[in-house]
Parts: sequence; C-alpha cells; structure tokens
Amino acid sequence: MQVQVMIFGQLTDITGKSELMLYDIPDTDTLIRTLLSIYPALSDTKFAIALNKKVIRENTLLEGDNNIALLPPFSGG
Amino acid sequence: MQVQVMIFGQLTDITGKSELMLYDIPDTDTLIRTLLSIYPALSDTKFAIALNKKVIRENTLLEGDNNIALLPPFSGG
Amino acid sequence: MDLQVGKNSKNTKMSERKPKNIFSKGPIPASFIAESIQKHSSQKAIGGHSIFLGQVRADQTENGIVKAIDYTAYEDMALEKMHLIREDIFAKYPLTCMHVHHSLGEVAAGEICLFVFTSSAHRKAAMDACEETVERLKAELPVWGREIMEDDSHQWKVNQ
Amino acid sequence: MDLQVGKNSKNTKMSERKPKNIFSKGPIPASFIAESIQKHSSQKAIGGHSIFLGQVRADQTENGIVKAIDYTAYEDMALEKMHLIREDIFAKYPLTCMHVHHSLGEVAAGEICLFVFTSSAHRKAAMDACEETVERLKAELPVWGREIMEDDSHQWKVNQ
Repeated sequence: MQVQVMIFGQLTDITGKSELMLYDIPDTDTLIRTLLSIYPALSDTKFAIALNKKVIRENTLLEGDNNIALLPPFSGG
Repeated sequence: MQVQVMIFGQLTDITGKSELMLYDIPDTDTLIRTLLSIYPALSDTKFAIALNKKVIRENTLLEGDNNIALLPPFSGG
Repeated sequence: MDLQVGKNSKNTKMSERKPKNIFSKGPIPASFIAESIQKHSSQKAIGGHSIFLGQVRADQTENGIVKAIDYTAYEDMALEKMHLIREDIFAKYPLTCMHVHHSLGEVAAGEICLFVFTSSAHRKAAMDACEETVERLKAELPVWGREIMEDDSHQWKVNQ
Repeated sequence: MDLQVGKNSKNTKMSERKPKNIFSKGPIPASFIAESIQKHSSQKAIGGHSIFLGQVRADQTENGIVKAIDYTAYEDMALEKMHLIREDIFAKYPLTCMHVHHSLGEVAAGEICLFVFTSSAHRKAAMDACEETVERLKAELPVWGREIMEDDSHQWKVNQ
C-alpha cells in the first residue's frame, strides 16, 4: 500500500517537508513505525494521525483513497 | 426644609415634570408622604430615592445641600 | 490605560477624581467601534479582546412594534457608579483596559446603544470581565429606556 | 443567516453541504469587523452581539520577542470541524447568527488573527455561545501558529 502523508506544524521542522510518500504501509501502526524509523525525532513529539479528516486512535487498515495527515498539538487563535 | 427633587424615567409620566420643588420636608419619609399625596399614582410604581447619588433605604434627615432623585427600576443597555 | 491609575489609587476619594464619561448622544457607529479596536494595535501585551454590543430590538409588544428607544440617565450618579464598577472589575481581573459607551437620546431599532470592550493578555479575563461589566451596568446604572412605538406612543423598557 | 439552514438540516450528510470558509490571508482589519457589525443593523430581532478578537502578543520568550505569528492549517479538516462546532452551538443556543474568521499566513504583533461574532435576541446566549465557540475552535481546529522572533528565528506556539 502506497500512501501520501501530509505533515503539519512543528512536525515539518523534523521532516523538512510537508508531504511524504511511503510504500508498503498496510495500516496506521505500520505507518507510525515507518515514520519513527525515518525520523527518530518524531518520538519526542506528540502528534495524532488523521485519516480522511478524522483523528484515529486505534490501528486502522489503509485503503486506496485515504487522506492521511500528521497533526501536532493545535495552536490556532 | 425646601428640597428640589429630580424625577426620572417612567415617574415623569406621572409627575409630568422632571424637577419638583417641595417645602417643609425635614426627612425622606416626609418626602415620600408628600409625593404620594400630590401624585397618588406613585404608589403603584416602584421607585428608590437617591440622596447625593446614593440610594437610601431608611428615613434620612435632609440638610441644605442635598441632591435628591426619584429612581424607577433601571433599564439601560 | 488611565484605568490602571484607578487600580492603584483605590484609597483616593471619589471627589478627587473625575469619573470617565461613558455617555454620548445617539447610536454608537460601527466606525467608532472599529477605531476603538484599531487603537489597541499598539498595545502588544494584549492577546484577547471581548466586546459586547447592545442593539435595539424591534420588539413586537402589546402596544405595537418598537421603532426606537430614547435613553435618559441620571448622568452624575451613573458615572460615579460606573467608576466603582470599573474599579471592582480591575481589582478582580488582570485587564489591560476597559472601555464603556452608552447612548443617550434616540437609538433606532437595529442600531447600537451599548459598547463594552475589555482587553487582557489572555482571553478568559477579557471575556469574564466583559460579561460581568455588562451585567453590573444593566443592574446598577440609573439609565432608562423609553420605547417609542411605530404609532409614536411609548412604553418604558423593563430589563430582564 | 445561512447558518439557520444548518440548524434545520442536522441529518443532512456533511458531504452534501460545503462548510463555510473561515480562513483568510493575513490580519483581520478593524474595518472588516466594522462592516460585519454594520451588516447586522437590518436584523432587528437581535438584542446583543458578542465578539471575541484574538490579537497577536509580542511575548517575551527565552528565544526572544515574538514579532509575528505565521498561521497554517489543515484547511479541509478545519472547515469540517468548524462546521460541526457551528451546528452544536446552534443546537445549544438560540442564536440569530455566528461568524468566524481566522487568519492564515503572517500576522504581526498587535494585529487581529481571530474574530468570533455571535448574535442573539438576548445577551446571555450570544455571550455564552461566543465563549464556547472560542474555546472549542482553539482546542479542535487543526491550526498551527509559528511564532517568528525579532531575529527571524522561530518557535511553535503552544495553546494554554
């Protein structure tokens, strides 16, 4: 499963980019493991994963047309 | 004791004027009695008496330089 | 900013200080509100502003539809009372500033008759102070609204 | 007024309705706020407006003084979330209308980055709805503030 991941806020300081393409990602647990292996600094940072604009809390299978985003704590307003 | 009384709000509908001069008024109880005798309709209306810009709750002696006002319920804002 | 002075001079006798005027003739224009907001852009410790605006409602009453409210006040007493409310609010909340404006005379339905504006470093103080100021001034200021109906008869406003 | 529609169509699927945009580039000008207030003068059932304005603070931090905040958002998600907040608030309070505007991009210290505006027949609903909307949008909208220091270094804003 190939997934495109949007990256926001302070997480972009770690990744250096706001979009990332990853391969062989069948579910969100694999996504997190893969991200942490590429960017170990992410383990020091709190973030949530949004799948199709909803924050998910448990491992979720990724389908073809998923919209994936990494969200650090919000600081709007 | 001669006193000048300022009249505000709906009370002016009863008195027809916004200022009133009264004579032989030694204290505020006498003031109320006198007002009610001149304007019996005042007895149907809630109002407070302010003496020198403070609402008074008990009978108070009137001195020479008193500032007296009749205040119906406030409706600002 | 002059209010900061009030905060530090609570033992000063009222008679020694002139309370700030809050009254002006007729409705409060939106442009005045904008100017008031704009003036605060130089105050860089402010993080939140809370504004309450009272607008005259075209209430349908048993005496007809309200087309305007004509406001009168016992101005001297109202300004002294407002001064005390201000000091209480500044003592209770960490405000940067507070501005209050109330109309006198006729204000048509749809127009603004009350403008309360509080500012602070963090939002909570500004919001709480604004609400408390509005509640207190409605309850405590000797101001009266004469509702003028479409047929030019009138009745006196009653605050909830 | 379009929000009234939202109120009456709670069972409509989100995908069938386009959430209202709340984002605009740069600071929110005081003149825009004035125009927004002015537009409500034709709505004669309104008795009270409550407005919250977020202003960028020139905070003194260990990394220097904040001179601006650069806002980014996951816009699609933020607009859907804001739409849900709006529906909740309209279901809870008898509002006439609600308007929300949030800056994207750079907003200098002293400038306005957030404008929340609620109106109702009586003041309490407008004030409570405004406060709840501000709290919810700060907690729930995927928006991030990058604080830019006077030496052009940056740090990320943390909401309280």
